[in-house]
Amino acid sequence: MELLITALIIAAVLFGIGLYGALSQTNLVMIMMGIELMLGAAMVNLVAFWRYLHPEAFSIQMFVLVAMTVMALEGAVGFAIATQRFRTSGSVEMEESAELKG
Amino acid sequence: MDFSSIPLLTITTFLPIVGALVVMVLRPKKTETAYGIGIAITALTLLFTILIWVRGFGPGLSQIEEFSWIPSIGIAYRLGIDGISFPLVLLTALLFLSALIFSAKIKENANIFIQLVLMLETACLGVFLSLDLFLFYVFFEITLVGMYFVIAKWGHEHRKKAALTFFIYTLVGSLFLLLAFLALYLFSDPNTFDMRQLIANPTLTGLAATLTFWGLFIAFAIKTPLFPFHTWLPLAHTEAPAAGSAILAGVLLKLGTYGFIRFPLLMTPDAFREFAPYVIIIAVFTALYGAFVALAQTDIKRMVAYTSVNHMGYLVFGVAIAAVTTTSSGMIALDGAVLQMISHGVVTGVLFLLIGALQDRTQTRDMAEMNGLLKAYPILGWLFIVAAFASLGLPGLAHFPAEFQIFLGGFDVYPVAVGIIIIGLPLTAALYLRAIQKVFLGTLPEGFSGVSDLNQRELWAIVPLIAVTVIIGVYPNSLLSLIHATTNFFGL
Amino acid sequence: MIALLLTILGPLAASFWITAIRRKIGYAALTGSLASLTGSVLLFLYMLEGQIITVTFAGLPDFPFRLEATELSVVLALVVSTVTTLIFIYAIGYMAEEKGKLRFWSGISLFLGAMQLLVLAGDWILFVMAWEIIGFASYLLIGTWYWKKEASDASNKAFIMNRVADLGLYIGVFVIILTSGSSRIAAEPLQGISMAGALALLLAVMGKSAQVPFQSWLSAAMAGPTPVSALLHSATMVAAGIILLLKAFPLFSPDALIWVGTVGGVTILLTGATAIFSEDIKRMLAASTSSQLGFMVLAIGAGYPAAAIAHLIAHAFMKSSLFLGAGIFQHETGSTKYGKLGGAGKKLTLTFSGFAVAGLALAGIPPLIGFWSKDAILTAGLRANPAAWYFTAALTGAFFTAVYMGRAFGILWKGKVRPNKKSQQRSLPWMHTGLLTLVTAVAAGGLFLDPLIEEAGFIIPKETLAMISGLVVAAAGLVVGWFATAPAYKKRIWMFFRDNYQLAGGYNRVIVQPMLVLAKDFNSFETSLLKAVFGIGITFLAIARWVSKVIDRATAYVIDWIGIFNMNIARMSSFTDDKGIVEGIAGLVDSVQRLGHYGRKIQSGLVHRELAWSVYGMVFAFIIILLTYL
Amino acid sequence: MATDLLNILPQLIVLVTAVVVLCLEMARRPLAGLWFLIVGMAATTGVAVDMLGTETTAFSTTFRVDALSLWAAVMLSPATILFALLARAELKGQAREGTVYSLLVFATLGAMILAGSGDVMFIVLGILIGTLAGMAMAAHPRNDSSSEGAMKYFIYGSVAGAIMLFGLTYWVGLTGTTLLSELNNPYLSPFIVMFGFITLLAGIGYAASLFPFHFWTPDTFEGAPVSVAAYLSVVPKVGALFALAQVVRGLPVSVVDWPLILSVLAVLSMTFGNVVALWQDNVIRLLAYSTIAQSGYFLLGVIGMGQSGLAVDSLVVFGIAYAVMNTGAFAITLAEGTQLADFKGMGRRRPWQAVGMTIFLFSLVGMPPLAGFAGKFLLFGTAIESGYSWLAVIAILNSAISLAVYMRIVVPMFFEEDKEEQVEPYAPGISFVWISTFILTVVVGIGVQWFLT
Repeated sequence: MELLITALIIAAVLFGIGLYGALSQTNLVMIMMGIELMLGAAMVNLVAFWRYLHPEAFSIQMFVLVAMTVMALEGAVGFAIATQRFRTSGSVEMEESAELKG
Repeated sequence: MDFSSIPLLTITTFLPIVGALVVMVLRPKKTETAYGIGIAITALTLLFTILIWVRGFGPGLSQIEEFSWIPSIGIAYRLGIDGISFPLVLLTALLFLSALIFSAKIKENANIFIQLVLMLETACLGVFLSLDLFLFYVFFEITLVGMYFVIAKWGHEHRKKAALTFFIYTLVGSLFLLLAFLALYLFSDPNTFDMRQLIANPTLTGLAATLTFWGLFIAFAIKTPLFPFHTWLPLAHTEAPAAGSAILAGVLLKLGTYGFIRFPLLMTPDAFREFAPYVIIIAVFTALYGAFVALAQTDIKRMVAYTSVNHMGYLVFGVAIAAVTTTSSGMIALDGAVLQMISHGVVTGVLFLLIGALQDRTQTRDMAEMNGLLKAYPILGWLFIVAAFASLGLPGLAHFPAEFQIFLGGFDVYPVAVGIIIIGLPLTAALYLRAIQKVFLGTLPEGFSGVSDLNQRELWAIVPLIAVTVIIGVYPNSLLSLIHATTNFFGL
Repeated sequence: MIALLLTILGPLAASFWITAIRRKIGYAALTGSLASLTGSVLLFLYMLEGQIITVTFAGLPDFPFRLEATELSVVLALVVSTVTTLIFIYAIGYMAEEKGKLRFWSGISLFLGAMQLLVLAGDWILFVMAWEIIGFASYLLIGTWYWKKEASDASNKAFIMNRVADLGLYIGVFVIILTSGSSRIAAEPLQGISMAGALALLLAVMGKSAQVPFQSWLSAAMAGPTPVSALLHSATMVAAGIILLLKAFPLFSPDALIWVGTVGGVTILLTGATAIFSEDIKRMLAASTSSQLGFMVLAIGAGYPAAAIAHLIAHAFMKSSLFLGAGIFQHETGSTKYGKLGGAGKKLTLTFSGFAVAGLALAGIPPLIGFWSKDAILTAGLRANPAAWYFTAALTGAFFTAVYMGRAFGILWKGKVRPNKKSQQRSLPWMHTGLLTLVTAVAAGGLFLDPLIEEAGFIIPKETLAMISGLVVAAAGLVVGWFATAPAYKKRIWMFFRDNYQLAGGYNRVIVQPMLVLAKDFNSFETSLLKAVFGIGITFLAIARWVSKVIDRATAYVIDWIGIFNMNIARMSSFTDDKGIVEGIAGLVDSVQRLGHYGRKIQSGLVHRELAWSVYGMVFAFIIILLTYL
Repeated sequence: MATDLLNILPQLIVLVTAVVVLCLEMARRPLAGLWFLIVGMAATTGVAVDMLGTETTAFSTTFRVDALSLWAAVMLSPATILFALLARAELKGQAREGTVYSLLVFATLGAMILAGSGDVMFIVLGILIGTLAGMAMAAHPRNDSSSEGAMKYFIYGSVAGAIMLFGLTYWVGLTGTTLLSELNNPYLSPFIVMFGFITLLAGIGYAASLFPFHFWTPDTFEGAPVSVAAYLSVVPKVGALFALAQVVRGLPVSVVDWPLILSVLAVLSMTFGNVVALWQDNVIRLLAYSTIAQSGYFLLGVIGMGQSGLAVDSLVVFGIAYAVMNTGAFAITLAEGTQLADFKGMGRRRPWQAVGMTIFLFSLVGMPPLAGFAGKFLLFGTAIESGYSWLAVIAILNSAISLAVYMRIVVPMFFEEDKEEQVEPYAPGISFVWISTFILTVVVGIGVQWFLT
């Protein structure tokens, strides 16, 4: 059981770091890194839960796969957008993208 | 098919909108033809209303026309008529005819104006005729849209502001109405929007009834209007074009008062009885407030607008009396209130039309700038004097029997309240006499270039209404017999 | 039936003809009044045969309208139509030289019709209607010459004062209807009405019959043409109040009657004094009218309606002839001021003689009609309780009457004749016909008074003491008046009497001004209310703008702090090595710059800041839900 | 298995359509792609309409075939056609035109999956498909603002998605299953349920642009092509909100008081949306904020799930109404221009279109007898029936505010004159769209009966 707790704590820490990064970083790439961390935390959670609570539940494993897919897709689209952004405005700094204001 | 099976009510209701479509399709180049179509349609509508009368209806809701609409939540297209709604239908048909005749001078976008007015007429007729909460609400809202455009497009100086104020203000009211309707639906058993069911057995009780009542009250108090919800009225009435003001004061205010009778009085009677004292206090205050504020106006149109506030105070007072007591005096008061709707509609309509004619000639509404006009425009002046005396409740003219009954009925229940509210009579007298003296009596200013007196068109618009005023005043039984039968039937 | 309708509708039809057709207006009006006269005569004949004609038709639900020709109403109708017809005859001549014929004739016919309706009304609602229409007609008539300020003022004053008093009528009628359950005017009702109701009715009477303190509109009403004044003062307008009292008399309780008597007495004295000191013949007559009506009210208060009826009839003839006379003098001299009228009587001897006969009658000189009615009232006063008050009031009133009539004679006769400027009395014959017929009625009427009243179903009370005392004071008064012929009494106290006791500026200052002030206050409140409504709207818009513009600011700052904090941590960590310090300082500078940079940006549009906002939102939601759970 | 496939036939058709359209784009045949899209979507609609009324589940209860999912198919597929037509009118001849069509279909697929999801994985995947496709479309024009909008949309999406995923792991981990129906598991600690629910809200709220997850909305809409903005304002929103309805359907109120939290979000969304919209001069931004407000109204229906008989009906009707009237408004904006000033004198210039726009806006306000009124009518009814009258009152006051918002477009159309420039007719696609939506706005308003289950 302690192992589960440990895993969960690790995941929580990972998530926190990721979220903090996503919030505080100003560079699109850095933000995406933060996001990857958060997703990683989620996967750690899932694996830990599967291993220590429901070793029989295959749906959790599937969920891990889903999470991976999400990670991959977001990475792909994210970088695609980043490149186009770089083409159009020569930078991916969020600070500089504030023409659109409410 | 025989006479009794013709859907007269539906025809009457939708005839005007059909006329509007005709105008929209033909889009006549000459405004005369456009107005010709419009006036013909409204006249036809009036004819059909009279046919309804001829066909005759019982004391209860009769001549029902019902088609299924949204059966799964108990909504249907239901029309019907009784002695309370019929006089209003008649008034609507008559007033719209006069208004359209009168406004035949409007040349800019005449087609659109006619279409809007006709749409408005359909909406008003629909409100008075519909027996289904949903249908009622639909028509109720359409009137707002139509009136908004009429004011905002053809009004006077501050028309846009006035129109928007009117629109938003009354929209808030009608939205509360929507909530109240939903409550009525959800608490009825079986769930239905059929007003006949809801009247036959009012199921609401306790807190639900209280909230519903106040929802209805706010909605109709804004429409009627009662103090302190009346603030949209002076602006809208003053800025609207003459015909618009006539319709606004003559018909649209009645939506509120009609609602007071149809919904709180019949559907949440106990709650109304419980809170009637507060309503009466508000009504009495409204009446006096309107009279006093009117007394202080210098803009003659604004003054008349405020007198409507005063009259609406009397009217709601009568309804509240009917709510508070089940004795015959309650019925007397209610008869008075219903008659008051008609007489106020006609008389105030005439007054606004006359003021419109006056403004066309003098280019001002400020009483200080006019004097001795009776010499320049004798016909206009005398008609105005007659209308003014009708409005201040002179016997032999429309308002007297209504107000007499309201006060008589009220005196039995709340003598003190009547003692206070009746002070409004000399006040209105004073303010009208003051207006007449300032505008018509006295000597003409030097070098006054008099435009001609009322022309054919204006006379055709105004004289019939005056005639109706006299008829109601001299032979009130003509309408009261219908009204009384219905109030009797509902046991109010 | 026919007769009944003829009596009422004749004049109304005439009025309609005049407004609609606008031809032969004078004669049309005359025909109308003649129709009314014939109608009333017919009614009278029917009544002699002892049949009471009633017409009932639909009015308000449960309250049908009914016309009823009771003895009393028939007699009154007869008097009304007679007097009015004669006045019409006179007026044809009078109006020939005046402007505003159309308004005058239509109004005056309407007036007659309404009056007959009032007299013959068999139910209270119809009575109220007639009552108010009379008020409207009087408004029109007083304002005949609407271009004159004083005329329009007077008409407004008359109508509004009556309107105020009418509230009493409304309340009273409500009380009657609600106590009896029917609106019928019953000769012998089942139960009387409450004190409040009675007083309310009394208020109405005071307004209509110009009793103190409502008397001032009557003298102002002089702004109208003379025939109008004659009509208002004799048989119609003011008489309506008395008729109301007569119709409602059976309903009054003794305590209520005391009040009635008091009002009557006070009016007799005060307005009598006013008449004595007035400087204008028409104003004198007006004040005297109030005073004479006071006699009638007093009599009813004393419990002798018979006396009141007698005096009502007598006064109708006397006062109308007086006014007609005064009108002729006015046309002669172009004024009604005593100062100008001096000696006019010598010039127009015929007119003066007529005037004199009527005046003597009013003063109560036998065998003229006034003597009998005055005597009846004195008797009533004697028999009433407390006799002391009633009798003295009546007697003093009689004395006053004699004094002001005597004064008028004196001035008209003794004053030196002025050189006659253009006396264009083309139409004198018409006027004289009217006047003299009336005067004959005044002279001979005494013989017919008793039978007439008996026909009406009453007995006139008589007592020798009353006769003698009345005669004495009358003679004394006339003598006093004859010598007190100064055209005006300038002493302040007399002016106070003359001007209807204008305490604190009178009607205008006491009623009108406060009302207007109140209206102003309400209006200012209203405007502020309107402002407030728009103010709410505007503030709301301001808030909306604030929300839409500034909402991100908070986020911006929070994130900045996170950023700076983060960077400073980094700096800390790099303090270990020596060149860290430099970077640290650089970093601090940099962070300060960043701070300023963010501070300047009000509007972020910076994605990750708004993200943070969302995260706070989540946390907030989480807290709420936790709270609900705990 | 076969039955399962039959049950998800509409979704399958959409998938096929998407793939084929993509292939056609590879073959550089955008027009053919458009036509195939129309055919495929029409087919989907037909199938879905035919299936209406079936209540079943597919693939061991992970996918729900019920009123919500089927109606979602019925309303979203034709909507996609309309948006494709708009996109055609706007992007005609541009490079990668066809990709937009296929992306449209993919995103629709995502929304339809969401609407029927009975399993957290479907929620995650649905949001992912929908939003990723949306991002790609938003980034379609190669310019600064669009790429910025897309970037914001992306960052929001991924962060919110990550948060949601993380939160959901606790649900999944503790229950041992990913089925929503298992959520009312008594052994589940309420704390965990709450946490999961909140994170779920983050994901769905982002897709439905609920306050406070809406910040991307105005920027992305302004940057993206108008047709895409219109699409984003309708399809993903409806899908996400239906998904939320699916979630709360199985969520016991006793454990977590989700109606309260949703009502708070509803109030905030409505008020914020309307209030901020009051001050926009860019019609697209104005409409963007108004969509935030509208999703607040949707929540009234979601709250009623399981407590009021009207809930599903109200969601469906308002969904249809919202799709129709919003599409119409965007279509006319696309033709007229995105600044308020562009609408000046439109009443004189193009009376019919002006009337149409007025009708759309009044319908958004909730004026009878238009579609929007029917929807709101049912929504208010739901709220009152499930005991949230206060929420209904606030919603109503918001309707009054929204009137003020939309009048800002109506007033210049009719009461402000503009120099008469020559009037060029609308592109056929746009005309078709606004006319059909115009008719539907009225028809749906009057013929509500047909949309009630």
